[in-house]
Amino acid sequence: MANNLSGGFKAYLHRDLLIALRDRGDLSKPLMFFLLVAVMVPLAIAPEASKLSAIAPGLIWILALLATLLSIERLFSEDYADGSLEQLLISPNLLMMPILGKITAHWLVIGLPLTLLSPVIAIWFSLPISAMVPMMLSLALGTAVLSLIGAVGAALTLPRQGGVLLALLVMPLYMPVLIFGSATIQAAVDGLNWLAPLAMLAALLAVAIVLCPLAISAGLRIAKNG
Amino acid sequence: MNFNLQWTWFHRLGSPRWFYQKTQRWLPWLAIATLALLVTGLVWGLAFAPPDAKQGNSFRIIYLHVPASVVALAGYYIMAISGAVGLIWRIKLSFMLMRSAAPIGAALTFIALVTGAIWGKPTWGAYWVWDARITSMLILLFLYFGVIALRHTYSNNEAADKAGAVLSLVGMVNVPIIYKSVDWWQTLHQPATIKFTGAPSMHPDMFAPLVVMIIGFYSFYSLALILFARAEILRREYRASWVRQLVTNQPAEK
Amino acid sequence: MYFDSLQQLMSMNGHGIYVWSSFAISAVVMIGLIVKPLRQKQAAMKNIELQIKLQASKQAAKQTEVADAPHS
Amino acid sequence: MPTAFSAVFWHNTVLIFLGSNSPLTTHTVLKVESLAFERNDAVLFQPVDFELKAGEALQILGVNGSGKTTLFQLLTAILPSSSGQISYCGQPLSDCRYEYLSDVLFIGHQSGVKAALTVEENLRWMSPNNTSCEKISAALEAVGLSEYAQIHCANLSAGQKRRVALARLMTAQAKLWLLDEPLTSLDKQGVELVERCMCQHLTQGGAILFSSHQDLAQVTTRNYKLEPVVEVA
Repeated sequence: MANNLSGGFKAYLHRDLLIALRDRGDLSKPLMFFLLVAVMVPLAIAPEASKLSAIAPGLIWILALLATLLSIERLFSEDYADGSLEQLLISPNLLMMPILGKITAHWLVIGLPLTLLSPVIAIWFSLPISAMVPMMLSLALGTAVLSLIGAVGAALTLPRQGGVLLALLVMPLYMPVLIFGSATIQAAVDGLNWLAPLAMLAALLAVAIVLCPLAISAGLRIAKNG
Repeated sequence: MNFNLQWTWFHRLGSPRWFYQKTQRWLPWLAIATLALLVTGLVWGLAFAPPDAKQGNSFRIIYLHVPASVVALAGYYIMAISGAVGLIWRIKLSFMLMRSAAPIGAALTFIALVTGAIWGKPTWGAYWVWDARITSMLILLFLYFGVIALRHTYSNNEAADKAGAVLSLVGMVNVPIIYKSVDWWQTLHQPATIKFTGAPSMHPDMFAPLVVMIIGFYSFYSLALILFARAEILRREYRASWVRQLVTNQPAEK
Repeated sequence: MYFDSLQQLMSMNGHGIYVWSSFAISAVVMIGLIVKPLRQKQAAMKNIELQIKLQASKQAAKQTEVADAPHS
Repeated sequence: MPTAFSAVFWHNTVLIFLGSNSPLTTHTVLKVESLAFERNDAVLFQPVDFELKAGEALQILGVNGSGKTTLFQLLTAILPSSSGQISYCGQPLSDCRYEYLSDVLFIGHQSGVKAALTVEENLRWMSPNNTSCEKISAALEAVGLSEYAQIHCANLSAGQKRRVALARLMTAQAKLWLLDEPLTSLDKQGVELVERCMCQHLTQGGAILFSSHQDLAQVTTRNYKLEPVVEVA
């Protein structure tokens, strides 16, 4: 008699997507942030195409990282506040599937739109067209890893909502993703073989999918009695 | 998962009282050993070892930089493992050891970073060089700050300990990934820089003081860890009768 | 000894400033790592003494209450 | 395996023969032995011991802050207990965690209602998968929220959100109910409704463990006083 709460992956994916699509405002903030900061770069640094395309790979990735970080905090905080996290913890099944469901919903709502929006910024930074596909591939894989690792930080800092602490916890863990992500775009821009860093990103994603839910379920149980 | 082991020695090991009394006797010897090791290592390294052919005398900073970074990295693993032991067997003492290991590790990482930066000036002409070793050390410092800062999210000690243990375990998994990816990143951008820790290829009597210094730093780490842990035990076990009795009949004790 | 005079040891032909400054900073941090826990232990001891006195005075107050309660 | 069965059978017949008062039919649903919990290195309440049989309702009494909510979190296996043992139908919790949690309905202080979902979606989410639509609408009817079915819970009052949570009592199929102060912020009519559900659940052989400051005469079989450890410091 496993009730709906332990329905697992599909149930939580469906529910979180429904909730995210219901309040559209919440959805667009990280995307607006992504575009807005991209506009600031040429104003702050230099409009010349040569200068911009030199820093474009790293910059696109830093913007994607910050946009994900901005939105990851609300992954568990609403459930923690209204008590549905308590009901989730009581469900007999392992926490892994519901957690993966919620993170996939978060990725579909934040990560995927970022990836689809990134060509706009690539054009703003006069990135060569050949680098467009590798950039979107690296962002698609990378934002998933960012959501997974960010969810670990969100679960551990649940009792006290402070953006800075979450960033401090999660930033060091984001470094490898940032390195391989921007290296993929840089390799594509230089015409080198960009599959190698992309493969590393996929490996990081595989490791994150397996290990992060363990840390997150432990973090959620700890937060409940924090 | 209250997976409680009946191995008596294992549980006796876990009782804060046994730890407090045992370390009471070890402390003086450990302090003397640490002092002796550090003094001999430093005097030997700074005064007697020959200077490096290329770098001249500024290479002597290696006797502080390398031991600090080695012990700082090992300290992170010690912290994560004692956190894991606390999580699995729910031994409060190992949580206390984890909590004490964090500030010591952060301080040693800070020493490694400062000495590395100062060393960079004479050799490369700039205080900060994005060398792979130094960059990874900087990320390790932020990992330490994360574990220390996490304490304040939780009101009760048990939850704070468990959260710290989970975070340091996540960090432990990530430390090798970070070090390897920073190395890979380094080959991408600056292939031809000298490697900092070219220890084995050094001249024997340059290398000998380094070994003495590394052992000295390890014993310093254990000395500081025991001191921090004892303070932590008194702070958290103040209700226990043995603590009250300890305080009443030796108020004058240092 | 590699250096033949104390003055040379100090200057280490130009690199002395770097070596000795990093030595000084490390020494300060390491001494801090020893002094801080000792001071924390002191504070914990004082705190416990305070509590013991507090408890003793509370018990004493309770005894006096119990003692004169039956008379009134 | 057969020998063990006959031993149990033989044991019961001896019991009946000796006329022991534990009726053969009801078995202990929940048994708690010297349960203790430490928070901030201090023991929260005196070791807890009680037994809950099928068809019984046990009320937990205790002043505010005596650890009632913590006790419920221990019983729902959210918190690991520092010492003591909880067993469900004779088996320790660590062995039968799946069966135990499938059979438990817990309603705490928080209603667990998602603001962005409608009342009906929330109730469907919190009820077992195979609950029919009629049962959902009947439950909403009983708590007086049937005309709010399609309204988002964001614009509902706290009392109404509480009723959505309590509507779960009618759709639940769990045997063991753990209710942490179900009657708070409920009007008279709401209290009667909860009492009716609890009585009906008891007659169907379910067990209830609840904490409340009001005493529900016709429901409670026994109550258990939770003594907090008085902290002198």
